[in-house]
Amino acid sequence: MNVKVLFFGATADTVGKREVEMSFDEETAASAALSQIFEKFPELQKNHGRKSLHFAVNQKYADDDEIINDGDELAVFTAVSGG
Amino acid sequence: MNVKVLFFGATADTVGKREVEMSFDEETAASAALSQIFEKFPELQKNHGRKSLHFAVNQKYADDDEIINDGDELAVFTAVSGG
Amino acid sequence: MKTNDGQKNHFFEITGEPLDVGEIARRVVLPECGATVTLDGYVRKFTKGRETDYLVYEAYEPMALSEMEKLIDAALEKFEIANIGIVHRVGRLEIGETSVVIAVSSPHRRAAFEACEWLIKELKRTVPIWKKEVYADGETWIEGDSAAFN
Amino acid sequence: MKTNDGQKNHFFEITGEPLDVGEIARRVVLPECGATVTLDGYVRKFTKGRETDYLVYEAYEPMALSEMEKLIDAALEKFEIANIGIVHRVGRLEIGETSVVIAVSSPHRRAAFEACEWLIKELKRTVPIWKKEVYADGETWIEGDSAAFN
Repeated sequence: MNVKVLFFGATADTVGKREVEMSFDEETAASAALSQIFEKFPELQKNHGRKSLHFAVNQKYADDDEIINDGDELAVFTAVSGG
Repeated sequence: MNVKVLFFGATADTVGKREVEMSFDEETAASAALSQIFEKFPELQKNHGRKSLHFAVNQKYADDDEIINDGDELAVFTAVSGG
Repeated sequence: MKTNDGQKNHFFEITGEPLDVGEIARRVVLPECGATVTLDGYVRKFTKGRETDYLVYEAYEPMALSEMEKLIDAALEKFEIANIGIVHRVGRLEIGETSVVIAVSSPHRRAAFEACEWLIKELKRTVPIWKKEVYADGETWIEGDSAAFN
Repeated sequence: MKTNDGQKNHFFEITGEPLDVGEIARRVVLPECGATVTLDGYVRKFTKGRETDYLVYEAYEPMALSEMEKLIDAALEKFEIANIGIVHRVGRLEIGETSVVIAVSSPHRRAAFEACEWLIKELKRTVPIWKKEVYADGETWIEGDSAAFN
């Protein structure tokens, strides 16, 4: 299945892209998807570390075990700093 | 000695004036001056009562025993309600 | 007008003209600050279920300005804030019109919130300004809380 | 845009245009209210002693708007307030320019102060917007406090 993966701010600079299409197996959990994103962009894990990254599925903060579905939008970013 | 006595808001409405000149003895304390103001305008005491009236001497809140001097400005008003 | 140093520019004013809350809020901005907290107080339509037609504010102006200045000095002592502006309108005010604006800027927002809230509480307690509520069938000078003062 | 009832008109927006704090503050005024508390957050010249040239804000816009709406709903549950407006600017901002305005109106001021302070704290914790500080000799994306989120 295909998922759109978005990066913002520091993660976009690290990856050098703001958006990529990735293919995951059915029933992939968010944490497993993140591991595959780290394989594709090792500098993401290196520069930021897993603990400082947050992810959202379809514009909602997601837990590690949230299941990703075909056509979902996954976003990976550092702790927010607006305001 | 002569003192300018000012009224504001409710006290001005009660007295029907915003400003009067009054003559007090030398070394009159604010509380004694207020008694004389009550004699001159009995409706002031009747409508408001001593406890709900504040007074200021030369634009500063004054205690009962503050001595009033010639040329001072005495103001008599109810608890403030601005803002 | 009172100036604490070359940059800071506290202000306290009484005016018969309509207040522009945005203009007052921006007037306290300083380069070392990051936040301004502003209180905009205005005429409410209903007070204790009774419908207000309009309000009239009256000030003992020289004393009110002097008390505002004291509040600014006290707030600068009490809170880690940079710049303060207080403007109060007098005369007749319609529903929704601004009677008072207090704007406080600071490097960090917490102090600005605290100072702004403290300033409006103290202003309502000490600054000699009074309001008269005018209804369809009468009017009343509102009396503040004497106990709060003593 | 979210409307709670015929009168109330909460709003939450992200824009690339300069913010007008006064316009936003007055947009939340309602006849049953008497006070609006507004936070104006803007670009500070110095952060930890380092001089900022300018800031760049970036938002994950659809999620940021959705998180702002959640904050408004939560604040309305939590505080006795009437109307809320939140506007955040994105793009390049110079020193002193407003990045965020939060305006809260209420019948009585205490709740507006509390809600406004709570809203900015939560916005900084949950709404997906990031800022990059640009200095004479480099730039850094600022990272929020992850611990605050978890």
